[in-house]
Amino acid sequence: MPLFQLDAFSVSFADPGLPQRHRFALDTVHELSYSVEPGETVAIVGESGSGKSVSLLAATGLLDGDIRTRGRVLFRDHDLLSLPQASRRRILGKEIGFVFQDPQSNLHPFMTIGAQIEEVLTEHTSLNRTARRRRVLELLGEVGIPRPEEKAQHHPGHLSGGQRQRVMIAMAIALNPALIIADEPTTALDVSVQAGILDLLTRLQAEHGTAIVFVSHDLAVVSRIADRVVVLKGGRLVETGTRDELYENPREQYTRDLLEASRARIRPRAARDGIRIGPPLLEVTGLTKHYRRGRRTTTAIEGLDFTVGEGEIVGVVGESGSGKSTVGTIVAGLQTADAGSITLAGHPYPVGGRHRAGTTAPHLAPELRRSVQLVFQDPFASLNPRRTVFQSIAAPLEAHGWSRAAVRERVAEVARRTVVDEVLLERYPVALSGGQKQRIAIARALALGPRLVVADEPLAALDVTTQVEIIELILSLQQTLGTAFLFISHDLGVVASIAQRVIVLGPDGVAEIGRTEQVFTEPRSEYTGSLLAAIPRLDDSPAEASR
Amino acid sequence: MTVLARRTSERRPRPSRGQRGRSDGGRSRLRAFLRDRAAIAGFVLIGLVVLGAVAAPLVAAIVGHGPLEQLADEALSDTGLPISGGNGFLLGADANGRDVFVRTLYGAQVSLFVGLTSTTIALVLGTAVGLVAGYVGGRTDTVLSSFTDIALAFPFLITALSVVTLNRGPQGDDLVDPAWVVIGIVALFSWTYFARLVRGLVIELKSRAFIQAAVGSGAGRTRIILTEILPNVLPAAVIYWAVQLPANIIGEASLSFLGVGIKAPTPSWGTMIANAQQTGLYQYQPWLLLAPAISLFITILGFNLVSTQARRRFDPRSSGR
Amino acid sequence: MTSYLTTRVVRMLITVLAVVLVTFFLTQIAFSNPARNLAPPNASAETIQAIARAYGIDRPWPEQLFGYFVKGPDIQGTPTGLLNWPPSLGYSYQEQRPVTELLLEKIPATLSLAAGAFVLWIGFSVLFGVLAARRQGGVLDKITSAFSYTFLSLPTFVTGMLLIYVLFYQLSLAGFRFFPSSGYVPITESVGEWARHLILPWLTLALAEIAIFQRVIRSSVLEVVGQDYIRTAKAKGLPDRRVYFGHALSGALNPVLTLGGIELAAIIGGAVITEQVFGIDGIGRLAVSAASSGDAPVVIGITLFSAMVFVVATFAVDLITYARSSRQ
Amino acid sequence: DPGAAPKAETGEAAYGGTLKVGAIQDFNALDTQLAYWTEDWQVVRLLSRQLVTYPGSTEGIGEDTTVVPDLAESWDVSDDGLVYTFHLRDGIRYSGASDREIVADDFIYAIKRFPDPNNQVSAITYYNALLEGFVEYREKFEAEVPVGDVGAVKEFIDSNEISGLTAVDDKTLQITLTQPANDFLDVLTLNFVSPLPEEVVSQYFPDSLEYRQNYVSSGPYEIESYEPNQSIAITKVDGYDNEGDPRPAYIDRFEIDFSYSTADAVSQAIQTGTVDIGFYVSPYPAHVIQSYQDTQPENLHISPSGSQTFISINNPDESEPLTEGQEALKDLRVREALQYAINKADIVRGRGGEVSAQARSEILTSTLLGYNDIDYFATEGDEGDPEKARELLKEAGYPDLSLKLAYRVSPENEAIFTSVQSSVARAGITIDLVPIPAADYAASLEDPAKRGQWDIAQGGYSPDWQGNGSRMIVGGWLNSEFNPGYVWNGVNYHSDALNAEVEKAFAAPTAEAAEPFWQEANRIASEDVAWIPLFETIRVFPSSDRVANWTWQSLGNGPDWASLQVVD
Ligand SMILES: Nc1ncnc2c1ncn2[C@@H]1O[C@H](COP(=O)(O)OP(=O)(O)OP(=O)(O)O)[C@@H](O)[C@H]1O
Ligand SMILES: Nc1ncnc2c1ncn2[C@@H]1O[C@H](COP(=O)(O)OP(=O)(O)OP(=O)(O)O)[C@@H](O)[C@H]1O
Ligand SMILES: [Mg+2]
Ligand SMILES: [Mg+2]
Repeated sequence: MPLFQLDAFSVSFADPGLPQRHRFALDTVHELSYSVEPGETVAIVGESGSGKSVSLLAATGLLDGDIRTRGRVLFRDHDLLSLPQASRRRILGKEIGFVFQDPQSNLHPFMTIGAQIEEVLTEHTSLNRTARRRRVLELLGEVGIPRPEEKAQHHPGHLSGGQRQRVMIAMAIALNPALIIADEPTTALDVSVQAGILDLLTRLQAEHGTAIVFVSHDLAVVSRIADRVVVLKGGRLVETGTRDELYENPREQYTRDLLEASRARIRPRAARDGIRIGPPLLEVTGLTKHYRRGRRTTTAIEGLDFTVGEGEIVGVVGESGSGKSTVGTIVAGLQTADAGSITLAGHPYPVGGRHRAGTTAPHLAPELRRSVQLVFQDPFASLNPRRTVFQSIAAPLEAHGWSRAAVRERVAEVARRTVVDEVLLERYPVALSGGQKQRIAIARALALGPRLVVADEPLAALDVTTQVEIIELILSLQQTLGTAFLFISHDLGVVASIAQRVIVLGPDGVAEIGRTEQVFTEPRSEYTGSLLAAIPRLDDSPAEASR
Repeated sequence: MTVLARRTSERRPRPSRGQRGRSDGGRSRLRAFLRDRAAIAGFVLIGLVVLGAVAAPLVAAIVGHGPLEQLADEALSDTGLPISGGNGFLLGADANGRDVFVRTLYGAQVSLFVGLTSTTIALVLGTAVGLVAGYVGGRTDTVLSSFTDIALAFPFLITALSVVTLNRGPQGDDLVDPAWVVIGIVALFSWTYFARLVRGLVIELKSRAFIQAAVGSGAGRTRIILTEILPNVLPAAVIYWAVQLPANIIGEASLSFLGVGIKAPTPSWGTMIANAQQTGLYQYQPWLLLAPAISLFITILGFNLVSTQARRRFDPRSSGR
Repeated sequence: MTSYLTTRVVRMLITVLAVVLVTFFLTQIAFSNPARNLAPPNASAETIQAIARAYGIDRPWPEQLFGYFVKGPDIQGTPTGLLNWPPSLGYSYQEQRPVTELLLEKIPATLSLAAGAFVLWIGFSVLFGVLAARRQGGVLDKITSAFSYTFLSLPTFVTGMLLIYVLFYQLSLAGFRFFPSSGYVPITESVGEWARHLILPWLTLALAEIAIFQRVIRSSVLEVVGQDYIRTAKAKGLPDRRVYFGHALSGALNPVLTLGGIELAAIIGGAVITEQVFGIDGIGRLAVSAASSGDAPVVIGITLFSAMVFVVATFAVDLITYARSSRQ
Repeated sequence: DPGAAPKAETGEAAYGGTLKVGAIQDFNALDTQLAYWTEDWQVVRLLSRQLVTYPGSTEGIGEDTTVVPDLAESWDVSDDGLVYTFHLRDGIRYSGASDREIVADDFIYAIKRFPDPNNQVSAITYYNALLEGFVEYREKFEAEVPVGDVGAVKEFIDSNEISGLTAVDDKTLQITLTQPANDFLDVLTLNFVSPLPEEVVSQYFPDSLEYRQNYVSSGPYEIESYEPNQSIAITKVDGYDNEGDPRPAYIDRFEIDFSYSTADAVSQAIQTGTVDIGFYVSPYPAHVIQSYQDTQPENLHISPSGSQTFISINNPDESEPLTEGQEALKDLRVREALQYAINKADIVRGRGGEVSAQARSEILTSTLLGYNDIDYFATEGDEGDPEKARELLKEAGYPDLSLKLAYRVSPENEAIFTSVQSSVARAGITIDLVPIPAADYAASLEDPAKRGQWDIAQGGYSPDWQGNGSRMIVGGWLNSEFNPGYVWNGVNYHSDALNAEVEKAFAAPTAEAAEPFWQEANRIASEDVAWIPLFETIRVFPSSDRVANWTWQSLGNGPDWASLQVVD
């Protein structure tokens, strides 16, 4: 008998614009059926918005709001949908554990992690206080948190992302559940951290025989852990099969597309070599930046030297906190360096000194301002939600005093270049997909015709298919406009596929700078090597990963 | 492992209901908003109140009672008790033989005028201060925030009581219309809330990427405040406006209760309520209290319904709640 | 932290000082002839002048300002000036007593009023705010929002009057005499009587505040309820009570605290009217009589007092928020 | 008078019990030298005795006019009417902060305190005009004693004498006047001349909190506890012997609760039996009176009071008028026009109808000597005659008169004066209302700097005593010799003819002889519209079932607490 089974399960959301009786018009999950055997790992994959999260949350009753569900959700022999709340509560947390995507937002910010784990024990067991405490420490140790006694007293804010996710896992396994539902548990994490978490999950599974439902849009990650894979699209089941069947002989076109996109993303491109790289455009020497907060000083970057040639794409990689964004914002003129010298096409940047009120941005010469622009990581935050796409793209032009007619023309031009459909121009960001937003952010950056664009993790928030679109766009801009990019990413695969040169920032300063092929094939620093080893690949097998 | 996680708290917000796949989110939201039953009810209520205020002279002409006219013969018993209906007095009369219905309608003019004007002044002033303090930061922020703190620290009614005396010229005339004094005082004591709210929002917004993008593109400070930040704080400020409005209408009433509000015999809901309370006549003629109180209730309800629904529909920050 | 504390304290002092200064000048302009109040009724113009001269009320403002902040003339045996020890807030023209003494005498009543109302107000707001948020659009939500609109549209003096009318007058006529309509009994005299006399005023003050606060808590809990960590709590199989009153509430506390601080200070303002309606002899009642009779020293003294309450309340809130945020 | 039917007839225990009183405010003054409000007098009468007094009357306030012995057992008056010799009773003692015997010097000390700059006794005007040596004494006092120094006051009083006052011995007090006064005994009924033990009261500022807390009583009651603005408990002096005291002092204890906020709140408390009577409530709400009349008339007590509410006129005699309104008001026709324009019937109705007020156009009220009972500006049903007013204004050349009317802020006054405002509008007169906070009111009207701020103003009086009390109104407020040059109580009036009549009335040997002169003075002032009388107040008091033997007194212009009884 399967442990967990969806049987023709459908979810619809209410459309508030519709009359009360017919409001459940937004069918999100359609007649979904699959099952999970005890001890098995089933991966649910699909592009963003395909219903991965909604189906699982609705099935376990964790999706609140105006929804309607149909079909059956069986856990052992209980139908979770018709079970009274109280009995369902006895299953949640005890028999089914959850690990969600973003450990930062999924832990209560004002409770110590010890208390948050202990709560599960208090609720579902009759252990006394000391026994519970002991078990909490045991759990923390089990998931690999160093110095459990001390960390149990910490609030989530004081832990690293990886540690937080380990806390989530500790909570999920506290009562040795039969099933763990993990909704993109590693998407928010660094490659190296991601590897650690995946190892932990597989190890626990091996030890306790837990079944896992593992949601991800990253086929590479999935390939490392799944026994079986369920592919979703638009809320419908596309196909399902064992890992090997699916990866080697995908039956459906959609699955093939997904796999292709995953490969394409990190495949070095032939075209790259054809690029002609001009003389140095950006010259940076001895770049140093410290952040002062109260009495504490953080050194974000120290003594960095590099150049970016005309029309060149230079990748910046490195773990979180290594100073990637700091370099980006300084080059984009949003803050000043403390020391060093930076010139762009001969124009020097101010170093140190005063800022414009209200920002940390220095006064830059207007021609310098026009020459460099920035594209941010999160397309959701980088567009003003209250301005239309047209207004957003036009804003820099207006700021530089362009006439109305000229603005109109220029916006149309960059929209064309960035493949932004004209009908989108009058929309507000809320009505756009992530990929569209990122393209618009790029369009805005291009509006003034910059010679250098700093792109700070422009892909991190996008799903695989969309990532490919944006990569294509950047490459085509490089080719047609000769725009240079400083491309910041923690995703080495992507950088490998588009950058001519790579800057690797290690934990204690610059690890190495070099041509892409050289860095990726014969890394000179140990740190680069360790980064490379952590990248999940589509053809990793679960067996290899867990040993 | 020394690696810290990136902060991704809002990386992929779940889209709000019904917005994906629509050709134009904004307009369809507006349409849905205009179809929303609660919002419609709110508009109807506000419409009623405005209609009442506008139609007051007309009603006065029809029933033949002016708002200040004392019709003791028709409306008071020999022992001075007002009728509570009849004789052409829809809602009866007050202790001076004035038509409560007509006065309530005229009261709408004064109350709405005082309430709307003072709250709007407070909104404008507070938003301006909040924008500048929040965006410019540093010493400017310290100064403006201290200023806000100082204004907040004044006990409203007590200071108001002393301020009102200032409005008497050497000839005993009011230097300015007392309604404006009330408006001024109420505005003076409510702009601070807007300033605090807006400042907080601005500080939060300031670090957002789209502001950084605007800075990076070379936009000036004023431009950023006006075109990038203001549109984002205005909705919240306007919603707060609807919350503050009844409080301000009641502020006027409280001043009247203490004898320093709108000058007698001009009717305002506040003075009418205060008067009903002070004479105790409401026990005999309930409309004295009910008419202005219900009007106020309707007004508040109207504005609140519209503003909460508007927020539900239009504020991208709220997930439709 | 210590430097944060010192700047905070300095700012608090500046705020209070500025408030006192403004009020000082305000009363200087607004109250033209304070000596008239010091003089007995029917005193002649000469006497009034003599009084003004004796107490320095006719001096130019810089001198009076100095007198207020540093050291002024003794008035009927009372030293004046803040630099005296203990600091003297001056002498009340109307009550013919030292202001400090007057304030100290009235503060317990006002504090009792404010504290009790605060407890009721926070208690009920939290209870109903959270419950309303839990079942948004449900029956309780509808009832509480109707309640909110009602009390938002009723000034406190009307609420007070209606409470008296129903709970005192009608009940008493019906032979049930539990609620007194007015008066104040010090807690030192009898705790029971103290509470019994304050129930209606507490309710009056609290109802208006609950009307606002319940909504604030509701919406800020709603904001939090959408947060992922609430889903986590549910996923742990916790009962609703724990989810809402434990996790959601503590997450929603920041805006609640901020507004709570401001409102707690504003309660002094609310007390003006409540004390007036219920004849509680506290700061508020004193304030009204002082302001309407031009008793400048008392007006300044009370303004100073409430400004201090304000800065201390907001400071406390800031400290709590700071402590909470430093844990994040 | 239905209210006067006392329940004492049922023969219930007359003595003992506690009377609970609900008050809207604390006393304005409790010091016998400063108390000058009718309500204060109701209580001061319990706590102090005078040489002579009125006994109270169950008939009505105006009936309480017979002077009877109080602390003085008897008195002689010299033939020229200038020297009064009072013989004090035996066994009279203070209670409260002193319990020594009361002696003649204590009266002299009281009068010697009158000019204390910290004190300023209102009654000083009577003594200025009548008491030998008082003017000199007062002037010296004012010149030598600074404000705010109790020590200096005591020193001056101890070392200066008033020639008209002599303590012949402990039990004999002699008072010498500068001119005969047929109302001197009436003047002495006022609490200003109550005995005070210097050794106690000289330590405190007059009427200060300490004074009140160390109150020395010469009456049947003493203060047991006092919390300012909250409550006071007044109890009968232990073993008090009211032999020879016209105050029967039936009740053992009075508890006054000052914490009520409105007349309505007090009414509710009376109706529910929480308190027995109200205090500082004027008037009771119309619906309360109506409901008492309908359901329990026996608990409603009604008496004409002789008090009047009027509109005074700011037409300064000496200085130039500051406004056009003040200029216009110099014209008699304009003042008459106002008389005709106002609809007094409406005002009366707004006060609760005929039971609470009566429209008047005469300066003196019905309880005073000199009342003519003539309606000088009679109109149909007292509703006014706007046509006539219009004509008068046209004649006078002020067809669009515009006036500023100052009044003391209160809901009752607002009702009266918006009614005035709306009724004179019928005659084309525009009135701007100038509401002035209560505590500032008297000072504002008297402030020369603010004289341009009002043309007409709310005014009112309650006779200090009834009957022969016209001296205060016609002889005091309107007599320009008595009240020279400045606005007093908002009144400013000058008429030689009136001054002459007043002179004659003062000179008359007895009240009866003075009556025609008061009548004439009253006619002159009324016809000349010295002020615009609106109505005479009828006092209406509801009480709880427990109150019996309702008795009126002239001095307190209300119930005589010392004669009330409680039955349970
Ligand atoms: N509250 C809601 N109201 C209406 N539609 C919703 C709501 N929440 C989610 N949806 C819709 O349901 C669909 C599925 O969303 P879901 O979150 O399950 O996607 P997902 O596959 O988990 O994507 P991701 O990889 O981005 O997490 C989306 O199209 C989304 O727009
Ligand atoms: N405004 C700031 N104030 C103080 N410290 C800061 C600030 N911004 C960044 N830092 C610190 O500087 C260091 C470098 O940060 P930076 O944002 O450049 O890293 P990053 O490589 O971009 O990391 P991520 O991959 O997480 O984006 C980090 O230790 C960070 O904590
Ligand atoms: Mg998801
Ligand atoms: Mg970064």
